[in-house]
Amino acid sequence: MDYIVILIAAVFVNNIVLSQFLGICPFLGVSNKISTSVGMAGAVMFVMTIATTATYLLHNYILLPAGLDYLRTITFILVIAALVQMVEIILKKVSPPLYQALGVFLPLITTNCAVLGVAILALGLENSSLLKAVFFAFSNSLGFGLALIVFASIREYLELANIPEGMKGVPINLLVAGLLSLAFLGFTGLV
Amino acid sequence: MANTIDQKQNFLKGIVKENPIFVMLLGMCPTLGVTSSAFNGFGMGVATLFVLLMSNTVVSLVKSQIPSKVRIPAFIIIIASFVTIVEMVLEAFIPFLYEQLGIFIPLIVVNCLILGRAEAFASKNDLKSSVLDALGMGLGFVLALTVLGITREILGNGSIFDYKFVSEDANTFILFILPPGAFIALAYLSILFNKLTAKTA
Amino acid sequence: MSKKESTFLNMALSLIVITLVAGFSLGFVNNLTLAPKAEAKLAKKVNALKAVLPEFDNDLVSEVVRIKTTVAKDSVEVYPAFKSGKFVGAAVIGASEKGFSGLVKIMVGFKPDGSIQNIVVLEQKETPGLGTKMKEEKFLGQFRDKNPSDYNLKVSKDGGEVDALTGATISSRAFTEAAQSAYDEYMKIKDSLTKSNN
Amino acid sequence: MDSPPIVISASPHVHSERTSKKIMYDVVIALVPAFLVSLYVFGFNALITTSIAIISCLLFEYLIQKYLMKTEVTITDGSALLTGLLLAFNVPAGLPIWMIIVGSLVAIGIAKLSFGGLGFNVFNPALVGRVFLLVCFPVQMTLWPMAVVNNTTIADAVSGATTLGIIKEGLQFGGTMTELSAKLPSSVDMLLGITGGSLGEMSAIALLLGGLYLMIRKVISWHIPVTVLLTMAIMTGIFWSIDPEHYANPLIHLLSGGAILGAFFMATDMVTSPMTKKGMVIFAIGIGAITVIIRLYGAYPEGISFAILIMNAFVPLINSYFKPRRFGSKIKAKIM
Amino acid sequence: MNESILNSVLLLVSLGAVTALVLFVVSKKFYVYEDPLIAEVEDILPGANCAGCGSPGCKSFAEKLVATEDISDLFCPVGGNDVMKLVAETLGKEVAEKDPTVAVVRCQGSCEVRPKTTEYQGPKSCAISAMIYSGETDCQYGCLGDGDCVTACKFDAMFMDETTGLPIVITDKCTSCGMCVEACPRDIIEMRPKNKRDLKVYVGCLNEEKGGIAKKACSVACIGCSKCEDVCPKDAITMVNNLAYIDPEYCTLCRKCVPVCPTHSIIETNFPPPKVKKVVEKKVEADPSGEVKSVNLVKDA
Amino acid sequence: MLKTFSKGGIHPPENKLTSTKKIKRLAPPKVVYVPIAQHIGIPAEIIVDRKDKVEIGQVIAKSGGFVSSNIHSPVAGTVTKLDMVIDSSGYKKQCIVIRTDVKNETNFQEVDYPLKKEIDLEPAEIVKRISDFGIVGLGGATFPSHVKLNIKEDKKMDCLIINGVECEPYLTADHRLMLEKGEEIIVGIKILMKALHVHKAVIGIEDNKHDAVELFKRLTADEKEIQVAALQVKYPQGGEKQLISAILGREVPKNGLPMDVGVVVNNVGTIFAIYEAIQHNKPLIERVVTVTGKKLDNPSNFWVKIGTPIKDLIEEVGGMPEGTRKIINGGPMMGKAIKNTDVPVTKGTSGILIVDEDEACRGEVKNCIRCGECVNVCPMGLEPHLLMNLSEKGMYEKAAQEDIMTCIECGSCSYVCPSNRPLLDYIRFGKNITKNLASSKN
Repeated sequence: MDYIVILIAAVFVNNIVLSQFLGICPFLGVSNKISTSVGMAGAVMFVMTIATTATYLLHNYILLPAGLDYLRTITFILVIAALVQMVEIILKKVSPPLYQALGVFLPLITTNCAVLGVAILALGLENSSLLKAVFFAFSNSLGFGLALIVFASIREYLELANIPEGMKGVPINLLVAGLLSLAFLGFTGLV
Repeated sequence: MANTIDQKQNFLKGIVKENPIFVMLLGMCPTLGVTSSAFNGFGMGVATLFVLLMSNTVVSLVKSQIPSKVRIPAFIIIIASFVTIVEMVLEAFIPFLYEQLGIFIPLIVVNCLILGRAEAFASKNDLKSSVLDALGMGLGFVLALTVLGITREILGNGSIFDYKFVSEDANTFILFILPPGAFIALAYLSILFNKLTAKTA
Repeated sequence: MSKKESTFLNMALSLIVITLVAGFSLGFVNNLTLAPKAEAKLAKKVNALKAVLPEFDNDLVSEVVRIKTTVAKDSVEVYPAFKSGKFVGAAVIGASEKGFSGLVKIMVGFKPDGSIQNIVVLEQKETPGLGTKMKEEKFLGQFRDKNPSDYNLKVSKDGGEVDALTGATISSRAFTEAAQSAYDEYMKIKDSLTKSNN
Repeated sequence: MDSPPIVISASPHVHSERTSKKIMYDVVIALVPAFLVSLYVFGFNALITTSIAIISCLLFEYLIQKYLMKTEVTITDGSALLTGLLLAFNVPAGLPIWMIIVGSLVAIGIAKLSFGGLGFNVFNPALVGRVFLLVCFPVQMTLWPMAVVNNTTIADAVSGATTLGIIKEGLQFGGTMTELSAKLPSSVDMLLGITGGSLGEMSAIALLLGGLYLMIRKVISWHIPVTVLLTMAIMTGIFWSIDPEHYANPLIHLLSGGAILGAFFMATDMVTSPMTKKGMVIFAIGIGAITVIIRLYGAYPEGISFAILIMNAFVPLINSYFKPRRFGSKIKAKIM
Repeated sequence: MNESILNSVLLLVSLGAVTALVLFVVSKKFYVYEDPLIAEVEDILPGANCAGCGSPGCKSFAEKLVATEDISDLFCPVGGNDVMKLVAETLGKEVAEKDPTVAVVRCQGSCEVRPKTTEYQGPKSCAISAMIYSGETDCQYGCLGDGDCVTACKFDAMFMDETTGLPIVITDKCTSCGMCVEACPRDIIEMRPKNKRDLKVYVGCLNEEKGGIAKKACSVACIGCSKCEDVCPKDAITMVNNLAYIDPEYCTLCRKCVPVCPTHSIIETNFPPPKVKKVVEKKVEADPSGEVKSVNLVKDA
Repeated sequence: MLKTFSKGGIHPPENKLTSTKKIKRLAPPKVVYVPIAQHIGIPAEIIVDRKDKVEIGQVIAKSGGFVSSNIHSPVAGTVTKLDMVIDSSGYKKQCIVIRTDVKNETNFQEVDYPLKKEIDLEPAEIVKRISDFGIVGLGGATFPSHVKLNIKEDKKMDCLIINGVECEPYLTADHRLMLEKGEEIIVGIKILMKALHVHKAVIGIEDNKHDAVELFKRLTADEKEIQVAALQVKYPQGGEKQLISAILGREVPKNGLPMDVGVVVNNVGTIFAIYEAIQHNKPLIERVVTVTGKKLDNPSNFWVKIGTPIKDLIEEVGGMPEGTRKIINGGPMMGKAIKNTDVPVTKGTSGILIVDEDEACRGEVKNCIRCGECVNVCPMGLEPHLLMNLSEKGMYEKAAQEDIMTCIECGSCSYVCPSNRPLLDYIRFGKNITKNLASSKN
């Protein structure tokens, strides 16, 4: 039951992008096409789950016992950065098309606050366990993916609309995100 | 070498022409996340300004000593160190703000603004320019966050910096201190900003 | 300007130097801020306790009594307060999950006779501008010096005496429920508290 | 040459009688019965609320198009009128006038014109206006005037509760349906509309009548409304059959709140609903399911507005996945 | 030293070392080469992505430049010679200098001189109306007036003159990218050398009909009389299909052809105002519709 | 329930004003203008010169390739010039101008050949003659008929479909032809069946031409191999793919041809022309043209010589009415608006429609309200609103992915659009560009 609650909370109620404001940069950046956003969502899902696993272990088995939890931020970001760079290098070799599609945004995952944010938030779960933390990360990345893909589809649709000159680009995207977030307010109280 | 006009430019561009929020869209997460009140926005802005200033300084100082392959990890460590310092100081001395800003303090690390400036500017320019750049960008960030915070607080809570100017029971547009309001307010503020800068330019 | 070449040695060296410096300075700052951090944390709790209880002189935080109950998820914390060895009241943490957005956690200070000294909201995620108004004096004030035994801790809509927050009946209900649970707990263990220190 | 020159244009050279204006006015006509009922029930308040909403919507559209966007003014196409009318239908009668105006501004300015005007908006403008108001002013937006038959006064609204509100609060604080049933209006009252609720959402019969008119005029197809209601009925039916003490029966769910108004008039908004029949069914299932989930577990007693907005966001995605089958292609197998 | 500080130093250093090692190994194992020159060249290019060079964007043009041995055929019209020189320097290759060119509109068929005989209804786009017929006038060679060229111009260097219904090129803004030439379904826009002070002489008509028919459709049409061909001292003018064409390669801008044209369909731009010469004066009188005025507009803009 | 095609379709008002008007033979005009590009494909090559005397039916321009067709002189007379004349494409095209010899009697003979049922020619000869005699599809597309009959080895044909649908509003040329030349058409069908080696033919007629359905049912009562299919009235049933879907329930694959499902479709007019060519050695020099319009004094159906200027036809029906705003060559759904009445009748001219202000002018274009009506009526299962937007914004690659090339340009989308959007204009434009892009890539 806990897991269902975590899933629903992460995907709908406290959607990481729409109500927690994490990962806004890639959300606005990599969402001009559905296909790219699917790739990005996949990459984030992958990185986020792995990163949280690593950081959770790091935190609970090294930092805490050593009394060094104030180094949380710096160690986490190091681990994540290294991980992302590794993924990038490997992807470039293994799947050039995917690498092309995600282009400059792969390094952005490093500075994707969603990844670090979720890694930190995962530590604060009630009755936390490794499995729970990882599931939490996975659920959040699902939430991220959902928001990203829906947003991308709306942007693709708006490409054909006659958006007023001043609204074009960032403002309209923010507005769509705002209205999306407004709609998601309806899920308040589900968990 | 850079003359004074250039230096002035380094400082000023961050505030208007290349405003990190309205123009360059860097560091959106804290921008949207903590600006439910003017004070929070301001506090976040200052914390970021501090980290930006320090990291730009240090990066500019050590830039020639770092091989390009490990540039980014090195920068990240430098930035993360300063963030951790900010985190600890806030927790110790301004616990109220620490609580309000919550997770967004450690997340200063991943604020694209800071890494972006370190990468794009400080790693290529001398100390003085880097400091000025950091100050300009940081102030631009503070400015944007505060303006957004003020807007949202006025609309959503009927107050500025916690000074309430409407009666207790007045109806305010609560939406603006909720998540959707952040997006919507920023959307229209950025239009306004573009309009204003377009006119002055 | 000259850049160092990216040889493995250079890379490793520069990273090690940086981490070395970073580690040192962070450890240093941590040592500096360790005490103030702990103080700040403590101060928060003490401030809450001070706000809800009459004057006291014992070390409340260390004398906390945890009681397993069925009402809340975790155990309920009760802080008995004494002044010169005399029981002057207790702070009880009450919670309700029925808030608009879930958990509402409050600290209720009771006088020995069971009447409410004061209430402080510890945690809530209610709608800003509506439910959050439970923190304001206008709402909290109506509980002060009321004894739940003769003061019906329910919103007026449900036949109680509490004036609900405008537009946030659900939040108000959760609040009263939390207060009621705190009161129930307090009544249960009140006697043991007064005795324990005698 | 005296007579105007010969016209050259590409084929086709004939055009059907249908115009978008006619479609808009058909919807307006379909809303008339429900409006009459609300006039009967809420009296003068209904008239004021509705006219303020319509006038301010038209006015905002005019002002923004003329002075901010500097484009052609299109207030005569009937869409702003319809937005105003639907907005009014979705708020309590007697809502403070300035709030209605704010709602209209949000609906027209933010939800519609910011996207470029009619046809480009992703979200239903009237619902964005309504949800904005609901989030900002939950007190006023849930202050339902009591249904007083033949009300002709502008007196202060007497607050009543909606069916869903009673159920939600009752169940949350440990009541059972049997206990609550006494407080609920009878189904006949709900059918006729003698109950609390938003201005235009109470009378199931009047709304169904309007919906039927739209279907006959081929403005809407049956897919969305029927699927929404069916999904709701099935889902609530399952819960109810498991535990009738803690879940209201499907009939109550269908007749209460904005279910029928939403299903027939809000969800079917052409601009913000899918193009293909298949897409419509998916869209409608989503609305029905989310509505039920919000009603049963969410913080808000009524969720159809949110449900429609959420599914609005999915429409572009639905449209790109559920394409009409191309003539001469083997059954589907096409994504994006 | 304090233990906590020591711990923190130890942890960070070891973490740093491990990360560096892992990354080093991975980057060696999965190495992919990309020519750094491409990025360098792309930096030099203007980044307008106008496709004037024939490549879909600046990035792909950069790739092409790097890949091609002899780049003298490749040219970035937006950046011009300066950019190409820089590119050549970067790549260590030779580059041919090109005369700067500018777009000219070879039609003077304003509403006044070329009456409309039909009315077009449909999308306001030359390309679309050209698909269904020859245009609202009786000239099937001239400007359609729906402004596809203006829409195509990414540099705001063109606009439609409302009184004449013809497009006008703002020569200072024209980057010679050729988008307008491509956009025009009638091919009435030509890239011609800019010359000194933007002096140009060219035939402002493309009508291949015989004289009478052409003249009936448009009073300033080239009627194919060959008078200009006869006076040209450099044989720069050729007559094909009842239409004169001035080859810029041979034209010396002597302007002998201008006064002899009976329908004033030869346009001269930016020459100093006529020194009270009879013929030119007559031209101004005879043609109030303003092909000279359009030149003034260019200057104003 | 009558058969019809599976997807989409519309019901424009029929306005068949001339369905009871017998086809009148028009006297040859004084001058005929015979364009050399009257068919889809390569224009024919002129083989006569100025001042040449030509006989009626003499080849004056020779087929320029495989997908091309011979052109014959419709009159006996003298070639006066080779000129450029505006044809229905809206552009000036090469024409052979022939002055009719008023003294030559062959020009005025009322040719009513006796019915000839026996088919003497062998299949190969039939195809050859169809090619030689310049027969092209008379339904409007003017696709050279012999090309259609050249079946690739690997395709197995099993059915010939005769298109007697005439789904275009106003037009009645085919309808009248069926009523008046029913028996000849049956012979024509048999000729084609022989040429194609098929043993099944179906005549598809929409149910609004009830008399024609009845007539053909009677005529084919004894014919086992020929059936008559009465079809529901729905536009664009006359489209090949739609007609096959309606009659046989087969869907021609995307980007495929009718022969991919074993079918050849021919229009009744074409069938009649084939009959005359095979049985009476008459090349395609005249055709039935409906001249119609609500404001005309006497809308009629005519036998018209190819090359007759349209103004002659308009004279014949009582002159151009006041307030005419548009002259359409063809029907209102797919016909082309023409610039003036000098435009000559060509092999593809099935009707001339004269309309006034009310019908001619397009309504004001409004924003798309995404009602989905265009998607509903598209017989090809496309999304016209999307295709229009894509080609308007220049996203041709995406448009190609969305199957823009399969559009049959029936105009149903533009017809129903409540916002008067020029859907087909843009789609046609997008198709053009996409085609060019595709060919430039190859």
